[in-house]
Amino acid sequence: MTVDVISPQIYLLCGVLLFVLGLHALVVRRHLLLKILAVNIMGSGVFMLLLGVAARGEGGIDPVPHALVITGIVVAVSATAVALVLMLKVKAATGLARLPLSGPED
Amino acid sequence: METGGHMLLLILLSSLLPGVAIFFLKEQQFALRTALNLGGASLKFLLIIALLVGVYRDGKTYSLSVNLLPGIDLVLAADALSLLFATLSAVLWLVTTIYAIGYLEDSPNRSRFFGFFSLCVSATVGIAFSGNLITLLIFYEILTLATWPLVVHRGTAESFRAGRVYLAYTLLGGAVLLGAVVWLTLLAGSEPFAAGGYLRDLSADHGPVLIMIFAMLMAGFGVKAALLPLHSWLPRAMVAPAPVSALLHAVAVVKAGAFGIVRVLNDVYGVDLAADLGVTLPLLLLAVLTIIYGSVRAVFAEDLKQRLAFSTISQVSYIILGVALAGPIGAVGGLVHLVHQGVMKITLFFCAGNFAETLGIHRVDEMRGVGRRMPWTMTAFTLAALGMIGIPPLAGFISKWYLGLGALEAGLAWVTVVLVVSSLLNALYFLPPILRGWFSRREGPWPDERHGGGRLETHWMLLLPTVAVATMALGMGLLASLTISPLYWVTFIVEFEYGYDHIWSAIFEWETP
Amino acid sequence: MQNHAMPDEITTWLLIGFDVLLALTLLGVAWRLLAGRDLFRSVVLFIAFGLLLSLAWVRLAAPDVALAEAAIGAGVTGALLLVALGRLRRLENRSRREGKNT
Amino acid sequence: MPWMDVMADMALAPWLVILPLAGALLAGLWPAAARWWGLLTGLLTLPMALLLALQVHAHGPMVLYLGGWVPPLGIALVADGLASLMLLMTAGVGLAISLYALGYLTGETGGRWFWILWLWLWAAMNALYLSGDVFNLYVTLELVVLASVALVALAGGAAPLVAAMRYLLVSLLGSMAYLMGVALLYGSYGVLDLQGLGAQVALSAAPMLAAALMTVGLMAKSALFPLHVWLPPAHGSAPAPVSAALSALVVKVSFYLMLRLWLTVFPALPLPGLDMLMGALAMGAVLWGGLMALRASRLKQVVAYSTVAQVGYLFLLFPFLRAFPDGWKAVVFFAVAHGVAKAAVFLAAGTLQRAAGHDRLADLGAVMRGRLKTSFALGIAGASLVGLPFTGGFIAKWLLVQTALEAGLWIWVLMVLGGGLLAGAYVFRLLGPAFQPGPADPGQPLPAVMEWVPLALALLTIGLGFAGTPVLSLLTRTLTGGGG
Amino acid sequence: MIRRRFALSPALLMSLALAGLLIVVVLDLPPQPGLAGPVAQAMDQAGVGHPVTAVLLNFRGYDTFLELAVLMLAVLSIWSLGRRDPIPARPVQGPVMHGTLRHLIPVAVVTGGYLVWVGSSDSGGAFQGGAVLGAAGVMLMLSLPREMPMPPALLQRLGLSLGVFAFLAVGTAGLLAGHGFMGYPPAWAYHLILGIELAAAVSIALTLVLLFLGGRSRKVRHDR
Repeated sequence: MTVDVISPQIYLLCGVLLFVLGLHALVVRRHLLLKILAVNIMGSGVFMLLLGVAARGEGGIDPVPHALVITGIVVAVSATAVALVLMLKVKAATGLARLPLSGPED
Repeated sequence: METGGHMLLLILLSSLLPGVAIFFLKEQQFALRTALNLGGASLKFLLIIALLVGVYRDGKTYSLSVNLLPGIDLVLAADALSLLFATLSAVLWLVTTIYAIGYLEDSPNRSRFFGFFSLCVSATVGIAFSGNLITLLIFYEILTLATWPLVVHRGTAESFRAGRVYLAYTLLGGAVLLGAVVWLTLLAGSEPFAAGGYLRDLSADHGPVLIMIFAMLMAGFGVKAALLPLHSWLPRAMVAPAPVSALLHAVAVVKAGAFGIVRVLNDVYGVDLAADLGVTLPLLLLAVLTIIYGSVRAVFAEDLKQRLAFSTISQVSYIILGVALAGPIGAVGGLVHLVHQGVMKITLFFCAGNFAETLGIHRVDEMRGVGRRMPWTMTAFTLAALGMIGIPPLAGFISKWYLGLGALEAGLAWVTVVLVVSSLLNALYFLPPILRGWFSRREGPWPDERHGGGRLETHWMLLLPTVAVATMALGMGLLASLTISPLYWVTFIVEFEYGYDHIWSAIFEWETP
Repeated sequence: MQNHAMPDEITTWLLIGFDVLLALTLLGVAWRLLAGRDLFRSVVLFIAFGLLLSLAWVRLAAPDVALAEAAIGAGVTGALLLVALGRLRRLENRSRREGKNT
Repeated sequence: MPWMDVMADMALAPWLVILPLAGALLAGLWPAAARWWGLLTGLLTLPMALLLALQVHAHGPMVLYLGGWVPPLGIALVADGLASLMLLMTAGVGLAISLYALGYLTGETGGRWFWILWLWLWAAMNALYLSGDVFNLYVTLELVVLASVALVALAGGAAPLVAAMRYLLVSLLGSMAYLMGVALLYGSYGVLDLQGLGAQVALSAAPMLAAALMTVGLMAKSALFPLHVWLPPAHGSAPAPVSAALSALVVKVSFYLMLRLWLTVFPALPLPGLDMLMGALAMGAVLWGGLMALRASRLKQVVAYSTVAQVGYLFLLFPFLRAFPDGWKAVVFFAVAHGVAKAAVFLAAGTLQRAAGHDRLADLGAVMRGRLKTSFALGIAGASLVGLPFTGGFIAKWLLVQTALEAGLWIWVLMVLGGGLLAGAYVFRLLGPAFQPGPADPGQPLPAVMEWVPLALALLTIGLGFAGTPVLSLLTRTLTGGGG
Repeated sequence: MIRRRFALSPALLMSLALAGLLIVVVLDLPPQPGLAGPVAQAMDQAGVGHPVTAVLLNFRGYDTFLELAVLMLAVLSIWSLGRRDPIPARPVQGPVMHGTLRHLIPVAVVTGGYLVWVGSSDSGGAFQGGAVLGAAGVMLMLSLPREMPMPPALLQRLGLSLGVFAFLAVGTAGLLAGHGFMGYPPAWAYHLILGIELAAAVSIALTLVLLFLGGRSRKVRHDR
């Protein structure tokens, strides 16, 4: 029974750390591609948390978080695809794959 | 409560709808615009007369309320004080409209001008008929919105500067007022105006708060009434065309402020409560300071319109002085000055406009010999100025007489000294233009003579209103004892407000010791 | 967790050890890919991260999620990233060439 | 039990999702006819929203279990006072935007994509307003973000693209924080529906952290100072209908969600400090947005910065909520009043810009004089932004001041009044050019709808000035959580 | 190098603080039953045998519906941003890789189809199946020396909308037939779900490929 108790905890911790790691990178790193990767890592952290919670459930494996995570993965890939295309457009328009530090006064 | 509400609405719409229609007229549609203007103004005048007849002969009550928020209504109601102010507005609007049509002949953007002019009058009448503090606040703010375009009408850099100052003052005043009204509504609910006020029950628990709110209300209304530290927008606003100055000073803006103060003192707090709270004396002192300050500045102002503007600052505070004396006789003096000052000041502004428009005269020292060239206008000017000084039996004398009596009644004899000093100062700044106009001889041409020839000294649409208001000013003084005079009317209001049955006897006790 | 037929001590500790190792690897890979300087390496590491993640999902008894992760999270996202990176490079080269020309 | 009878009169709520979504799908399939699908959607959705609001007002909140599965297993659509008010505002402003776009977007200028994305945005917003499930809200939120990011980027050019990218990243950050909150809530309580969570949430670490994460995440999405940087450049060259949709509607979405969470899920949580933090940011927004609006030299920039300022008021929600439970209603009324007025201002600005061929404030005088209807729309809606009487803005300002005073929060009274002064300064600055001397010139010929729609919206702000009582009474039909 | 990038800064301190908070909270999460119980109870009315599929397509079908909408909207957003560039120099290179990929594709297609079908009773389902199919499509794109010609725009749009449309149609039909929005008659639930799954899988696969391509097709004949 110990596996059932300890393993989810490990993944819960790991998920939290992934989330914070991604968050930090999202704030600190300036290249847009890395920012997009960071968002994905954050998302993975949350998914891990959800699945950890599902595995830890008292009444057996909880299928609802599984469904949520599948939905979440699809949403994440959609957002990533849009972000990547937008990044390329920004690069083409400004020559930079970074955000300018201050907002341009158009 | 809904009896005859449509009448009040109709009075508002009689200037609002023509105003909106005028906006969309082409610049060249002179006849239609004039018809709308005069039609609206005349209709409003007639409606007000009908209202007066209804109230005084048939004893009807008129009120209209529209729900705004739970527990808060927009209330229009006609009581004696609102009728006084509304009548003043309607009459002066009619003459000012005629004057403005003549004054602005051939100048650009007239449709816009008359549109906002009408909105402005609608707001003023709305202020007059406001049945509670919130309604008053609403129309007061609308007035700000409607007068700004008139102040910046000429579109020069100077008028935009004046407009900015005007906005800064009035919006700030409006914000303070909003805070005060919301606060008061939270404490006391949205009560209708009531003679003697409706805050008596609160005073035990909320004394300091009521004082604070009173101060905020005075600050809010004081901006438009040009009370002392808040006055400096007014002389700048003189860049506006003369009819605007006339309307701003005589009726709309300045009077709206004074009217608000009267309302708060009489019908929200009640004079007794205000006196108990100890707020009337500071207000009185402020009014006295403003009277002296305005007069002194007027003495040193060389520009005729500037001189009139400072005179306004001074004279409007007479009204506030009157109600701040917290006695019935003083109140008669103050309220009657609301009318008297309005008519006299509009006469003076019309005259100043005539001088400027006909001969290009802007400064006092340019007035030499103008009496010979424009005798009618100069006569009107003289009548109104002498009235302002307070020469018996002109209208201003009546105001000052009652103010003086009121001061004695209130045991503040020193106020009479102030009144005398102020009258001397008035003489000091009004006599020179009169003397120069009549008795100096002109050498050389006029600064900018535009209206040469013709049988009349200037355009008839300028002259007729001037003579009309001057006659009125004269009549109000000479015929003060008639039952249709403002004095009689004001006495009636004050009797009601102060719960006196025999104000005349109270007055006669003072008159015949 | 799944009910194992033989919940004996060794299996338990092996499994826990595996979980700890997997979690540390995931964190390490995430760190490297976010902190790195070479974008291509980051992208490749991200694909690896996705595959490792689907292993973790299997360990968390979520085979459906593991499938989706492998196909979408690692597969499609990885392909998207690679193509985007290629296009980015091409844009860089183009602007570099234009920079030389002017 | 799962196949529960659904009240016959409940059938309205799903149509508010189905209609715009069907419109969006059809517009996507037949882009050539996209504008007509858009118009049809608008014309059908507004009466639906109106009926729903009337129904909610008459019968109270309505809950629909999708597929008959009762939460916590299934997802519920919740149509209560707050939701139906937001739906109604969206429908009203949305119809106006659609009508305006018919005239504004002609020819090949990317009009088709506007219609497709705009209908998607509309569907997404409606779905969000009706959703009663924290995870479902996440999905709808992503829909809103994707549609609005694409709309921002639609104008092309460096500034809008950078703005869109910035907006997308900020939004994704917000979404992830929100999702983390969802995970924490599910981990604590094992349910996802708002009511179920609200019944269980009690004062403890996990829900407090979840509340903080979700609030901050949503704050990032709603362009609250200092995360507003993307907003002004996004409006600079965006088509007028897009600007109107973003400023009037999209900004309100995350505000709504935040409010919904605090009303139903977290009422048991006091978050000391959060109200002060939000209040301070709100103050910053009002001051900064107001000052920037005073400095900006172009019409649409002024209006965009005005949005930055006015978003600040929305975040008075937190101090107000902390002070007493009913404090949020004033803020919601403000949100609605601002939505209508801001849409009117942006659409009017678009008309003037089209007519003049530019939107440099200093040179707009002739066109403003030449297009009186539009100038009036600008003036009236501007008055509503300032909070001058007979407009919704005045009632909103009154309610805000009243609420702040009632709570004894003087500083917010000062903020609202001072912010009104700043708004007065920049609104009258907008109107100034009309009063400069010079000729009147209507400029380029424009379809009549581009003049009438802003005017109609401006008149609607006057209508809102008299709608205080019905709106507040509709808001009393709002489901709030409790317990814990 | 790494250390410099994540140097000590206010951001780092805040991240560490957040991490600390989250760890404390997460380790302290109370045990709760979750929704396993309610799902198990409702399985006999779900129309499918696999719990995850039941949650995805029935209990929380609305989520899935909106998720399909997200996918479709992502493609539309990308299309609205402009036309796509050609896919750059093959990231996957070498004959061996190509050969491998080509052999993998039929396997992936079969796997994907199987997954869709099996989803009703076991692990698998529309998303997983669609994803595998989509991944196969992406691999195909990567392995071909030139870009694969895409079907005409209208067909693309139709395929793209298929999933959302099927869901919307079934959901609305339920509403009109008195089962409520998103409600299935229990007797038809299995078939309706399978139909939706098929439509969704096709849409998902196509969407993933289109996301990968990024941007509208370069032929000027369609659109505008």
